[in-house]
Amino acid sequence: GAPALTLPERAATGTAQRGATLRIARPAASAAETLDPASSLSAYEYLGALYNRVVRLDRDGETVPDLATDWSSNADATVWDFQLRAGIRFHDGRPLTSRDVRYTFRHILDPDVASPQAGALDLIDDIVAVDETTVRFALSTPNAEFPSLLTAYQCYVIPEDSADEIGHTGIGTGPFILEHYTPAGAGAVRVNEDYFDGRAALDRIEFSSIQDTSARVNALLARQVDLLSQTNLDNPTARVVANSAGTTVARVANAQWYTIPMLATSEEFADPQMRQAMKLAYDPNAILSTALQGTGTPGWDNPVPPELKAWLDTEREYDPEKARGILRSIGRENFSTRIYTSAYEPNFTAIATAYASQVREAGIDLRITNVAADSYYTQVWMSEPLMVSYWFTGRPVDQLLNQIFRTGSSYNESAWSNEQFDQLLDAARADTNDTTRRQKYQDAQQLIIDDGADMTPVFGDRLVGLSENVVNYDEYGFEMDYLSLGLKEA
Amino acid sequence: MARLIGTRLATSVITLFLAAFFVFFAVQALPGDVAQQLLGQNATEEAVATMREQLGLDANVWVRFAEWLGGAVTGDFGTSLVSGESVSGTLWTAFSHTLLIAVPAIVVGIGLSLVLGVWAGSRRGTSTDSGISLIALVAMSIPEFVVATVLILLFAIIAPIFPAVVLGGPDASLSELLPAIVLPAITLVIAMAAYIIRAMRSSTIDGLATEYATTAELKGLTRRRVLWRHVAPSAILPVLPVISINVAWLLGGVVVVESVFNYPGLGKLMIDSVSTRDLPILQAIAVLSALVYVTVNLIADLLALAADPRQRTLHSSRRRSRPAKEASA
Amino acid sequence: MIRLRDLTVGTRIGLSLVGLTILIAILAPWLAPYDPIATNADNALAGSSWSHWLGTDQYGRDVLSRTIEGGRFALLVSLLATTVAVVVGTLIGAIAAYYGRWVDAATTRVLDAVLAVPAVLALLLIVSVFGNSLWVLVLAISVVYVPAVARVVRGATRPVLSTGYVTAARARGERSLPIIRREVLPNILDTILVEFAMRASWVVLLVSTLSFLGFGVNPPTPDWGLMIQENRTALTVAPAGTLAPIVTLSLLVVGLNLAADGLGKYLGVDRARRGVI
Amino acid sequence: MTSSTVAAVRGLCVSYDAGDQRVTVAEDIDFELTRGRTLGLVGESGSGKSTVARTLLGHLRDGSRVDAGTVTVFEDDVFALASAPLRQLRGGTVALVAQNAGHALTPSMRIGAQLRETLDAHGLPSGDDRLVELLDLVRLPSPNALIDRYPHELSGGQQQRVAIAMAVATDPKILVLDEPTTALDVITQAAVLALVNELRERLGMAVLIVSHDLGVVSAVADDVLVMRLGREVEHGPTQEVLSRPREDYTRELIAAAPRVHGVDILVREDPDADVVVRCRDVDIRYPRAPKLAVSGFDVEILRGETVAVVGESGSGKSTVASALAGLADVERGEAALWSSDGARHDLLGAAARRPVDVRRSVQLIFQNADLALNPRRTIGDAIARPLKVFGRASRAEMPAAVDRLLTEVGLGPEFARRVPAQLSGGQRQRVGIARALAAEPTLLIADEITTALDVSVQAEVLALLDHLRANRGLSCLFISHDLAVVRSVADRIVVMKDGRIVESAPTAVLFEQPRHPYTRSLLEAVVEPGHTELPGSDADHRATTLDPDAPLVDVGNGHRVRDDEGALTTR
Ligand SMILES: Nc1ncnc2c1ncn2[C@@H]1O[C@H](COP(=O)(O)OP(=O)(O)OP(=O)(O)O)[C@@H](O)[C@H]1O
Ligand SMILES: Nc1ncnc2c1ncn2[C@@H]1O[C@H](COP(=O)(O)OP(=O)(O)OP(=O)(O)O)[C@@H](O)[C@H]1O
Ligand SMILES: [Mg+2]
Ligand SMILES: [Mg+2]
Repeated sequence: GAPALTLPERAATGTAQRGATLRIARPAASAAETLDPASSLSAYEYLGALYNRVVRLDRDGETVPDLATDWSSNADATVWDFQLRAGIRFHDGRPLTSRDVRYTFRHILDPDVASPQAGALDLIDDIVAVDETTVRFALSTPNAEFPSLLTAYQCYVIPEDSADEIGHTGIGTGPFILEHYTPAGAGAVRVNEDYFDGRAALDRIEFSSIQDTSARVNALLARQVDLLSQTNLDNPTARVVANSAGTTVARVANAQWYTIPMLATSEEFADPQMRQAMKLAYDPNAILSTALQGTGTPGWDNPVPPELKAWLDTEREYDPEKARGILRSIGRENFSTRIYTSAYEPNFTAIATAYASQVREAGIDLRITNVAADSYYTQVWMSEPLMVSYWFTGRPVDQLLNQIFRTGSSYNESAWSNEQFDQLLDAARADTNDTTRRQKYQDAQQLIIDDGADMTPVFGDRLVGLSENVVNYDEYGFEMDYLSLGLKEA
Repeated sequence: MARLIGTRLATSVITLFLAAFFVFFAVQALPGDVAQQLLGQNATEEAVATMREQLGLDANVWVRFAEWLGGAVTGDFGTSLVSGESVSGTLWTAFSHTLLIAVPAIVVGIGLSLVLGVWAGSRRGTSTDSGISLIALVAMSIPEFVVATVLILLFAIIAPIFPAVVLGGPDASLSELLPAIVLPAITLVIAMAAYIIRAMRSSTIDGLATEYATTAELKGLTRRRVLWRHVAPSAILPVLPVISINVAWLLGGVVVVESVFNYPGLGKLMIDSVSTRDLPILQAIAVLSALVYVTVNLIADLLALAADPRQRTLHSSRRRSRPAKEASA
Repeated sequence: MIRLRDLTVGTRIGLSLVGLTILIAILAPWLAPYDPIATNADNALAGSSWSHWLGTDQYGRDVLSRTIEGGRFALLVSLLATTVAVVVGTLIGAIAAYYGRWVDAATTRVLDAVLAVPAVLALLLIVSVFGNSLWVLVLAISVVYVPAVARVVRGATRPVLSTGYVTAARARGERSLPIIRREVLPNILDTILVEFAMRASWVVLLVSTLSFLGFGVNPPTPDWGLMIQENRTALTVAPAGTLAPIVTLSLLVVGLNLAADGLGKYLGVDRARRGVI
Repeated sequence: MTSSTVAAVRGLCVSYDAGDQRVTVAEDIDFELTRGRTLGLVGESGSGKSTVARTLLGHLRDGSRVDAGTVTVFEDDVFALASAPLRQLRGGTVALVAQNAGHALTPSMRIGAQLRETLDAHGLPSGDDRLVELLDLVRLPSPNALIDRYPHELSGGQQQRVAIAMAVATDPKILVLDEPTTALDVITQAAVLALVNELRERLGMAVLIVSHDLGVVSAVADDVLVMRLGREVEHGPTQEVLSRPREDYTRELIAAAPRVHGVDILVREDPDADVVVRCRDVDIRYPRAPKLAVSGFDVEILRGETVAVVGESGSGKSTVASALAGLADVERGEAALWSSDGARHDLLGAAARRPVDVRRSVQLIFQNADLALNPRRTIGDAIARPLKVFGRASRAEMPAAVDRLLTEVGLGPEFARRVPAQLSGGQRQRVGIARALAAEPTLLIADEITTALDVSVQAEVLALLDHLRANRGLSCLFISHDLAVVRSVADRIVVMKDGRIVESAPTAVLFEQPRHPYTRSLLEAVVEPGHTELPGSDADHRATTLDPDAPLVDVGNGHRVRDDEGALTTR
């Protein structure tokens, strides 16, 4: 009989004890990691504790206020004004002004910084500090979804002229103040008593970096830490953690968006029919149950997660026989190739394994090839025809589609190019009417499902290991809820 | 005698130089452009060229070797490609951490295994002997990662006596490291003891079978005195290389153990640097390990000189060849 | 020929363990009750039952089948790598010893320098750069072990070179290679055999360590080291997934060690004295 | 058992486990040891002498056991003793001097410490003065300095004396000497034996001396027990047994023992024979060695002649042999070989660079038969190899040629398929000879070919060699450290010391009129059966200092002597 993987849906809630210290273990990005949010090597876990963004996403993918209270645009959505909250101070006591915001985005757009968000924001023509609390963005093309682009975690606001030292000072406006920090080492933050949104429940958070997944889990089981951040536990581990005394597992629903990009420029997958066969041949439900033991949602090759308002609710057909027929008709019967995977993320191999065993029914033979985690995204990604990849969900729909599916985008991992799709996105951006704009985004999703080169088998819940003492753990929109996170009252 | 030590020192230096040479050129021969690696796929050609220049990659390879070697001799291995920090600093921290687990492991491991080995050898054929031999056999047949995993399960999770991992990373304090060295050190002791026990056992058996051991016994000496005074000093000679190989292996970075325990030592630095292709660090680790290897061998040679009066006068040192464990992990 | 009944019990147990493992590895496709890579979501992490004697792993794959097939890769790599290392090492060692003087001195220095570079570092680097294909692994491991083998062989060759039969061959004016082949090799064959068995046991451990560190075989290939790595966190929930590969791996290594010990004793002393070729 | 009987062995049977069967080492051995008297235990190697001797200390090798009989020392059954009294007996009442002192002293301990612990173990005073006294007793020079030396810093004879000092340190009642002189040269041997006799008289001990050498036993033992295959062959007063042996085996032993005195010296001078090999002023140095291994070596070997080279260990005998065979480089000098057609070939180059014919013409037979044959190849293989290399037989003729050679050296064709391990030492040596003969050489170099053999086997091999020399007209360079061995085979003898020739003469001349003091002391030190007197030589006082520049002077009759210490003037 199937063992029930009884994982609690959500972490315990309750009153947090005051004055507590929480210990978080995290995987370090690299020895070169930094606290500069704009960098591609930022120490992600610290950012939400130390900084704020102008606007952020809420649980439903909607843009909501953070440092800005209000925002508005002109009629064709080419000029956007953001009104900042008054009286906010950085940790070093300096007041937050529109100049800091201007500086932050200039910093992101600085080519020397090579920020991953620079591409998404390169439509910004000019940034003006209108007055102390108003900042204005002038865009080169209309974009009705512009505020959502500012929710990325690279867009945390840093003080003016701090670029040189921000990497280790971590001075922001956030609920916690940096105590000390070593790249790829230990660090700690203490509570910001003057936080504008109220004092956080915890007094202090200690971070330690543990690269090896099992070592991280062992640290939790041995009660050396209270929470494993950013770690998606694989299922057996999650079971062990859930069943061990003192530890439990929390889920962040659909946090991991798994993809199987088929390189559209490759000989194997240049043919749309071929790609269609690869999709028809597998059942996302089977992947969900085999690889993730049901902890997630089937994707049906639509990259937009169900949480987003713009989600297109449709289920493409699953028919291995039809897939086999297509393969036969294009002379690709008994198609065989490698599918690459890596220990980079604990579920990659499971998904590759499950996918390969699914498509066998259509006569497709996939040889799973494991590649060292470190070279996976430098040597395999965007160069091998077939692999497993993933993204975090929690980006706004416009950014999601533009960043990952638009022709020529540097994150377009399948190198798919569809003119009609690109035009649809442009049209959506220019459309200030919410309803019709959403329709355009849904049309774009249908295009991806029909012609796209990226398969989205599943959205996986992120399984987070934590101590039973942790209360009010929650995470969405690239940020842990650091305000209410706490330890149970003794 | 002094000349003998002089020759040994000279050969050690040659070995070290050759090792450095190999390491440098092997790393140069790796496919792929370091500059390209660092900048990623989307880097422009000019950027790569600038980077190459910054790294000095466009200079003649021999010139670079000479410069690198010159730096290495003075303890300067350049800066890490990843963190931008001085390699020597990083290396020294990691090495001192490794020493923290290695030295107790070496002291306890060698002492314990020599005693067990002599004990088993002197009671050849008894149940004591079979017991010790069996344990040694099993210990050398179980991979370290299994031992480490089981130790963590038993002594960190089920009975939380010792920490399972080190949280502090490279700048962990001594007070955090001290309790954390116990389990890794035990793992290392188990991994290395088996070979020394076996070597010492068979060497003791050989020693007991010598004419001089029989003669000593027939002089009316107690068995204990025969064993420790007559047999053990010579019996340890063939075991010295086994010990030195194990010690070198242990100090050269115990990759598996350190990665399981998240222990911020040389082994972990090595595996992290392999992942990030941090070549200056890797080169420095290789040279440091070679230095350790050479030093340990030198010490073993000198100890052999001390333990065997014959070697002090006979210039043709008789090479003993019965290595037990050469870098098996 | 080696006569079985002359071997000690330990040696016989060792040889049987090794033989059995090899046999099982060869016959694995016929022995394994299930396809070792077939997943079954509905039956993941199951305990032992009549249909799955050792239970299943996280993907619902049969642990018994995976354990049965799990030695194939490690054995194949070990066999090939050990053979290459021993053959090449023997040649280098014998030639260095034969020519002596500066050839020997130079070879020894170079071998020592190679030995001084940590083996794991070399291996990890090679594998991370050139991938983990069978031949890369085999060559990498051989490179690491050649110096060690060469040193042992050199040590074993030197006393042989001072014997009368080698002197006689030299006095007859025979060339170096025929002397090494006809007179030296047969007499260090015992050393080489024991060396082989010993190296093989280390290579098995090394291969599984590499798999454990994620540098070895690719999933979903069943492999003991990889199985331990994959299943060890579930040790408390489904112990068989971890224990089965640990036990089989250790038995193989114990077997190789016993065989090496026994053969060493047998070949070193008894074989020559009994006059059995 | 009389009152002076200190130990008695009665019906002793000892056996050991070999696989599933028991092998008997000693069977029904009986003897007594009497105070002040010496019993000699003789017999060939492996006959069980050591085993029996060591039972007096209650010691058996691992795996052995006493099947029957008793060993009593002063009324105590030694095998029934508890461990404390047994330790008292060992080293206290009965002391052992082991076979090879070089191996019996612990290498990692200083001489003084080893002596001291023996005294300590038996509760005797162990001050430095006592140690010095003991070393003095065995007449070791500068005992004060010796205390701090390690065993390897002593010569073989000195080591043997230390071992004896250690044994007598506790004033034991019984002294067991297991082949105390086997590893020593004749001169040292004589000195050690004299010392044993003297100590026995002074300390009033009962002595058991084990030896395979009848000469040794004859010189020191009052009674003798001859053993063979673990059994007693003959037992009685030495005089009687040696002069009127009752058993054939004893007679054989006596006959085979090499002698210096009283046997005929063969004289077969054929001055017209052509020279086969001539060496002039040859210097040989090993690579990087500071000192010459051989200097100014001169020799001339005629066709059909046997020239012996004699000298103590390290005197350079083997070096000469290797140089002639092309295995060691000659630094200076001339050496030439004349083949039967009268052509002259240089004998200076390395073997690999010599013409095939020269390589074929010079053949070596090796000292240690164990190492001379490749243990992994059959006898047939070993003999066929030179046949093939030198093209002496085609592939088809090979088996027949091998059979013929085997028969010629007295082995049957059936040996061709055996491996060396299945042969006895004497048989192996014959194979070595057959292998050398296969090349059809002109010159045979025999390097200590009989050293490792028992006397009786030794005699057979020597006879074979002589037979072949006569039949095939072979010239032979015969190397030995034992003058007695060469007496019956050599036409001429060259005596070497420290790499130089000290005397060279026709055999008869050398034995009858030795001129050089070294040669003379060698001759005097020889012990042989029937001579119950010990030679009056003392190893420590014969250290003849050789003058490196002294010339080799021809005194006529082909007798040449090095002019050392007035060797030529004092007669
Ligand atoms: N426990 C044992 N195990 C194996 N062989 C044994 C054992 N005890 C005695 N032997 C054998 O018994 C024989 C007699 O040995 P022993 O040493 O007494 O002979 P020996 O007359 O002293 O010979 P040698 O002159 O060579 O010293 C030898 O062949 C020896 O190998
Ligand atoms: N291969 C070698 N290298 C250096 N020196 C050597 C070598 N072989 C022998 N010698 C030295 O040359 C000298 C003569 O040695 P050689 O072997 O010729 O003596 P030997 O008379 O044959 O002695 P033995 O009776 O012990 O065989 C000795 O001092 C020895 O140490
Ligand atoms: Mg003996
Ligand atoms: Mg010699």
